[in-house]
Amino acid sequence: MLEIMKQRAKELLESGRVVRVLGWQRGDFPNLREPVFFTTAKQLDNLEYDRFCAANLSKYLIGTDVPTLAFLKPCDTYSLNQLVKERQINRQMTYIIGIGCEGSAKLTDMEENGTLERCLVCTKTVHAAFDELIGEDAAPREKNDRFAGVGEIEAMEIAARYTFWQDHLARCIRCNACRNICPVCHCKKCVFDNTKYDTAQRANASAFEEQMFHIIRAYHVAGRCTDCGECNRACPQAIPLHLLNRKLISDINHMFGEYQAGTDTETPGPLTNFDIEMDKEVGL
Amino acid sequence: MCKPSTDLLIPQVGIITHIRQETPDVKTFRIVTTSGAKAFSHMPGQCAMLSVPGIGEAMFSIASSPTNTEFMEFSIKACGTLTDHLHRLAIGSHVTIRGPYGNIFPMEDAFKGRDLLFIAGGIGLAPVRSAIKYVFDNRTNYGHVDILYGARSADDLVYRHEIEENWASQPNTNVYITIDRPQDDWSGHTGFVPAYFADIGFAPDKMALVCGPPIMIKRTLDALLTAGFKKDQVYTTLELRMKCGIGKCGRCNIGPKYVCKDGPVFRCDELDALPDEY
Amino acid sequence: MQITDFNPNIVAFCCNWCSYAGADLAGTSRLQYPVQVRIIKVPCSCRVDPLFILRAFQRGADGVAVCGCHPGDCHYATGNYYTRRRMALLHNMLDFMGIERDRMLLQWVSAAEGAKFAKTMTDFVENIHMLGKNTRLADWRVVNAGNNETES
Amino acid sequence: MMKIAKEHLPRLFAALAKQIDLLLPAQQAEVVNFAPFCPDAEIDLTTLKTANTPKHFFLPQVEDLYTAAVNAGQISISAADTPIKPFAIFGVRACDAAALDVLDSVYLSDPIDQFYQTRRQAGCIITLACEKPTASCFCTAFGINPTEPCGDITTWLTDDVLYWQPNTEKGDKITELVADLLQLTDESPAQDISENICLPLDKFNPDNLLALFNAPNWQDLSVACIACGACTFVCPTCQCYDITDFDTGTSITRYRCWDSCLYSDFTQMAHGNPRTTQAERFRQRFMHKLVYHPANNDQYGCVGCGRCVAACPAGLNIVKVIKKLEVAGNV
Amino acid sequence: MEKIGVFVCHCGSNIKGNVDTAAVVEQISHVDGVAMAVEYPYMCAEAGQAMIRNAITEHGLTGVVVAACSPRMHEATFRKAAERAGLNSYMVEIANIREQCSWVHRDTVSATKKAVALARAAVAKVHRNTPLHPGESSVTKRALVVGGGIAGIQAALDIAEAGFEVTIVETTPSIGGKMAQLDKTFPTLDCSACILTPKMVDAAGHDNIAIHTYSEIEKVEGFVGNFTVSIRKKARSVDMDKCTGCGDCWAKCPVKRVPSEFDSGLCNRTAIYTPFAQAVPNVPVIDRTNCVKFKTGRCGLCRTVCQPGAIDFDQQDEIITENFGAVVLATGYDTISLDKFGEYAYHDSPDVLTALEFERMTNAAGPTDGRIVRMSDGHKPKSITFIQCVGSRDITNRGKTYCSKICCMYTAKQAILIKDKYPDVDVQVFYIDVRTPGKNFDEFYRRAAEEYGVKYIKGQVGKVVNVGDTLHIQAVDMLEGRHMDIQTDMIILATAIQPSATAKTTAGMFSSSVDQNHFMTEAHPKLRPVESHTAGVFLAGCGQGPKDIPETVAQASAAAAKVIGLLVKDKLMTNPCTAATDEDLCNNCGLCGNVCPYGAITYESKLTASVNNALCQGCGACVVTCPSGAMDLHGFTNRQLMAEVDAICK
Repeated sequence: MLEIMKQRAKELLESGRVVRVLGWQRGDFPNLREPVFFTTAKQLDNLEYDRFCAANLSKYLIGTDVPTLAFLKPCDTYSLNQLVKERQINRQMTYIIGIGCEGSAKLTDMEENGTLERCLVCTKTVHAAFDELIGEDAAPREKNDRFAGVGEIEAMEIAARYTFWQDHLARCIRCNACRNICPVCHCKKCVFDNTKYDTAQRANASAFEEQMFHIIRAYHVAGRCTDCGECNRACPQAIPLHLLNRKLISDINHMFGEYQAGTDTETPGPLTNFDIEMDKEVGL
Repeated sequence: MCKPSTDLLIPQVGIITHIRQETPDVKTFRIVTTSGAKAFSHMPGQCAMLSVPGIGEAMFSIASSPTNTEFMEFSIKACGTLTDHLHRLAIGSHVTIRGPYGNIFPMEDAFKGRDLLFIAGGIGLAPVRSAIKYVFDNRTNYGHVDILYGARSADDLVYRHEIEENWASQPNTNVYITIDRPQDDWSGHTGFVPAYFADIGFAPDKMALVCGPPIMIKRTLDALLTAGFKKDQVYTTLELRMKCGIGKCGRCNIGPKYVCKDGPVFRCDELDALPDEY
Repeated sequence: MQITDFNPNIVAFCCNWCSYAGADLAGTSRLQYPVQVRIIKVPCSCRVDPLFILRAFQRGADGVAVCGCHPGDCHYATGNYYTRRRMALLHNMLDFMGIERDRMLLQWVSAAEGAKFAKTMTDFVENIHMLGKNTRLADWRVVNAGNNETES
Repeated sequence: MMKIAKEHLPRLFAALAKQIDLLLPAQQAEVVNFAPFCPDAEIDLTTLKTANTPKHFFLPQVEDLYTAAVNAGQISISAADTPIKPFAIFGVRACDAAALDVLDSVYLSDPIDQFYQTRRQAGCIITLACEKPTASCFCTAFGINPTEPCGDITTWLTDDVLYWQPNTEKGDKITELVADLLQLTDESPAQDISENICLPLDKFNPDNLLALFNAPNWQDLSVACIACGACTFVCPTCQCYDITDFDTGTSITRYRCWDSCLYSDFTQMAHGNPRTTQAERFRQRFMHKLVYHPANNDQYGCVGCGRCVAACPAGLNIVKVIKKLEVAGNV
Repeated sequence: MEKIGVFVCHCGSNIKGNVDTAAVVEQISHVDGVAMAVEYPYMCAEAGQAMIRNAITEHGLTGVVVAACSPRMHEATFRKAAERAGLNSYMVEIANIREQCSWVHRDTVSATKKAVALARAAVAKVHRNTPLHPGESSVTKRALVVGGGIAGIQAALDIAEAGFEVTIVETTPSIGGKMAQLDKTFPTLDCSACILTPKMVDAAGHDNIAIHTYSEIEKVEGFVGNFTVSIRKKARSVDMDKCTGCGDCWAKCPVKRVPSEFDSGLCNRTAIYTPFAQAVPNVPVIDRTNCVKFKTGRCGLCRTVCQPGAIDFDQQDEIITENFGAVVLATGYDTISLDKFGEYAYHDSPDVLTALEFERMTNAAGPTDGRIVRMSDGHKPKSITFIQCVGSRDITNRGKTYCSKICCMYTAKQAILIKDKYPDVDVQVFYIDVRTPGKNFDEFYRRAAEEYGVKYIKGQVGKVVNVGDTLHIQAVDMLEGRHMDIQTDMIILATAIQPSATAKTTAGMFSSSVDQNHFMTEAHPKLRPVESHTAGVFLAGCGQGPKDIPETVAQASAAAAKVIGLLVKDKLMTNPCTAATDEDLCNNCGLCGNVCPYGAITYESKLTASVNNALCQGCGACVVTCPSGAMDLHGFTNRQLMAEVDAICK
């Protein structure tokens, strides 16, 4: 499959259809893969694709103004669509080769430690956008219910829920990896960095600010989050951030109807839309 | 001997005792401590951190001379949250002040006994003023003084009154003033500082000090070198974002230097060794 | 602090066209409701940013109410439809994180419903009394500073 | 040299914790962090890399400097008086111990940072030798011997014994607190010097400063950087901070908190920014660690702990920069 | 330095009785930025206002807080006072310490504390206020009326009479709408055509009215005062200028079996046709889907017979673009489809008619020349049964939940007309309720029931079966509580009405909204019933909701009055409390545009969103949608509201 990918990339590059190729290459540690733009056929010999290529490349396409080939896993294409919808990516400038995925490896101190949770509960097994496809989907869906974790917390007593999050959020070092890796966190300047609006908070100086940052981070991507799981992968403190996003997704599905962000590039998101009849049921 | 940095991070409270509107967007603030004394001693070129709690804190060069033992003056242009706020303050308002920070113009070394050429653009005259007044107050230690000052318009000339009334009449001193473009009520020279510098034709036998906007500094440096000045005769100041003022927080780091501690004064040949990130 | 001393701090965001007028009507009708309720006027309930609600809790509010026109009656046609969705999500989110549900209230109050406004606020404050002080979503820096202030 | 049977470690920790605030590496969810001792904590002495570094305890993420009360335009200032009690951190690895030297060189050099100094004086570092590096370790490249960590006390853990070697006066004092649990011994722990990792560090000579700064491939090296601060915040030596205010409603608390040179607003001024591209900011981080800091301190600003390798969501790291940076005429 | 003046009103004893105003003044005067604070018995009195004005001048106040009654009472008063003293009126904020404090809290101590908090919040807000200035935009002094029924015609005539140019756009070949199809009107029983036709002629002949029939709205741009509308004039295949309306063409047309829309399908028309004799304009159109020439290329008879040579098979749709200052949407109604109502046997028997079909039948110019006959056999029916609420007030999801409003009355009318013509015919009406609110309506209904002997049966029809040549009705008489099984010769269904199919798209083009039933929504159901949510777009007729002719005409005239009121202005002042985007922060993601009910946000620059101040009404939906805080609302900025929150929580 990798050979076919290289072959196609070289063809498209040489034909002038694209001028650069977004993929992964091997890093300086055995299990390390880094996103990279290839511009020559020779460089493409370094193209790598395996379980360690976890990074969602769609965010790197933001603002692309030259024809760019990108290799996207099925789940990455949802982010692509969402970004096209939000006018951050000019789809015309991209050539998407959808590549099959067998789930990405979870790394603990650079050693493989099973498969990423997001892959185990993956629901986005079909590419939502592509110009051509290479390879088959072989994601190892061991668990079917991606909301199981949300359910577990919902089932807790309120005090336990509070403690659960306090314990986790207390570890937050506000490195912003969760935010910056998120494909749909594409604001020019985050409200948390903006001193002009009295909302800036550079570090979590109090327990409140830990909560504030994570509530608002999740809330601002509500209805836009494709559940790509990058925030969870990026967190150096292993805070289960995906649970916050999934809680919102689960609520959106229950209250406003099933919705998967990034399925297409047109449908308005659930928070920029309403359904007068259905929403009556929501109550409050 | 180590000076504990806590003293340097924790400010004193200062009172604004006098405000002078220099230009439409520059005001000069006179500041003393709550007991009415000068907050600390300093040398020309040094800076202080002024702050309004809740609004912000920033580094400003001290525009008054060390020879003034009663108060310090800061000439501040309104161009951001803190400076806008400072401009809204009235006499009697409190601010916080800490310092002094940074190195100094070589008033007692390289400049001593030499002819001096001060070149400034716009608000860049503020730190230079400290040096100029220091020279005037220690007149015998220095040779001939030339002051070349330019601003966008006549309205943007800071200390205009002081320059015309006081500096120009100092012994063995020439003052040259220029504004960028001609305007109705202006009979003086017009044109940019580097060009005026070339027109005047200074002999390259003096020590020069250049302060102003980055582009003005760059052009003036070129002109100085063309005129035969050596880089080690020319001093300038850099301006970067600063937070701590004591070379720890990392913000003003350029190469191995921390502008807040190792600067802001640099001799031009020293700048050549630094990455071009200022 | 004794529980009997608990004097809750309630912020109510009211839309200009319905709920603020409803609160005014409660006033002109002299309908009493707890004095702890303090109203902030917004043009429409959809102007209420979750940031404001969290901000209020941070600053020591014990309860935050958002009041707007009844769905269908929004002065701006659709504003409260968005409010309804936004607040439903925020409400659940806070609950998910262990913040008491009843600290937040979304209620539709029309300009004619002065009595409903007074009743809503009375009930809300009563609920907040039962919940006690907001400790989970208050900023200890604000709380501490406030405490120091009362001591001095 | 002293020792204690491994099975008695819980007693040792409990005894220490009775007399001094003791921090130990403990499992927290999926990571291991230094956490205050508690009897039922899951203490983990095998994981080399805690998610938090000892830096947290000397240069905390957030530290109040002072409070300014503003009343009708009148300001009064009171310095923060956060009480610092003596404490000990057990299980600090060689790299992290070396990292404190890097921080010391900044914060204890003239002018000394009092906040840091107070914490540094209050804290006792009990290091734990490493036996085997993990995939991301490269401390040996920076001349650090993971089997001989420095610190106030050095310890070695074998299958059944913990060896205990006080190195400083502070270490002696801590040792005295638990002297009854420790036995003197002539044995010394086996010291496997693990293989040395070699990185082409020669080129990072301060004399090459401008050539390195102007290296042609900073842009290429940084292309995947997403401008988060993960590498800087997990780094045991990163030292930059921001100073900012919090309005409590009745006063202003001015505090400092970690900052990252990778953030676009790090050097943003009202009228411009000397580093406008991510490549420039990326360069600053590595130039600082590998060139600027050594130029001033005769030590690298990196200790090879490898946390940044694991933390970077984009797979970037200092090792790659060291290997791949192309200095004109040098590589 | 901010200098804020705080003015505390006693409102006689209304405030002072429950709030220690002196304490409020005392405490608020220590708040940062407050330069002075005073109290006065009546701030709204001229002397109180003078205090404010003088203080602004004397102290050089940069902001004013009035702690008094609700801003809904006197905000405008105090803003004007400030403006007169040279302070921007938006630098004034009101702390509502009467309606929301002194009147609702009895305990003076706590009410005073709250009053201080409210005043402090207002001060905190004023700190962050910025002077705002209403914008101005020009007005194109022309109006567009969409829909050429009675609503559109009336609105156009009224506007034209006031001296403004009006363009009517009508989708069908003639103006006149549904009213032209009606026979008589209730409750006066005057002839519909007799009262409508003169108005159609007036409209056609009016110098200020241009009529585009057989035309549709293609595209709308702009905003109040400045709409640019593209109108698609569908190819008529007949040259309007040449045609004399002689009728030779349709007389010769070989295609004669197209069901006539005008006659509700009761008879046929030709492929080239004018919908009815009084059509305006009296120019036929070729129905290209049915025309042999267009289907096969052969024929062209009409062209041959047309002496003026008006037939033009090559005519193309034409798009014209015009500018308007105001718009009236009068898109009218249709009856619902009866496909889901099999129980009434509408599709099974030709003798089951809708009421609108029956209107054509009773009309002297209709397909039966006004004779009431069974369509199945041409016989005169002996008994006629009306069924009410067919698809109205329906909770089964097949029809409409609302009341169609006109059915009770037209049924009474039709029943009377039958009885008038044929007193011997049995007429009965199955109804749920008979609703007759309206002038002379109940009298009219009672006449039908009492004078004309129309049998009103409260009950619902369960099933209609066509057996041989009679219709069997199974029903329940709800008053008597008995099942009925009756036979009748003819059934007339009071079919629910719904907005015409174009209502939703048309409203959408004008950024105006429709409700769940696709009726256009008015800006306020009580107080702004003829305005849409979009400034400059007004509503008339059944597109906004079911209504009868007088109501329609009244609403049309009301809409016209609104239009005239707008068009007489040379400049429009725009509300300065609008949203605005910070171009340094906005990344053009498009979320804000999704939630704007006014279509005020565009992304034409490709780089950032931009808000049209003339369209924006200042709701703030976009602001909260914007994750980056790039969008903000003047007068209610994030910083202002957060400052209020902070101050109020203190």
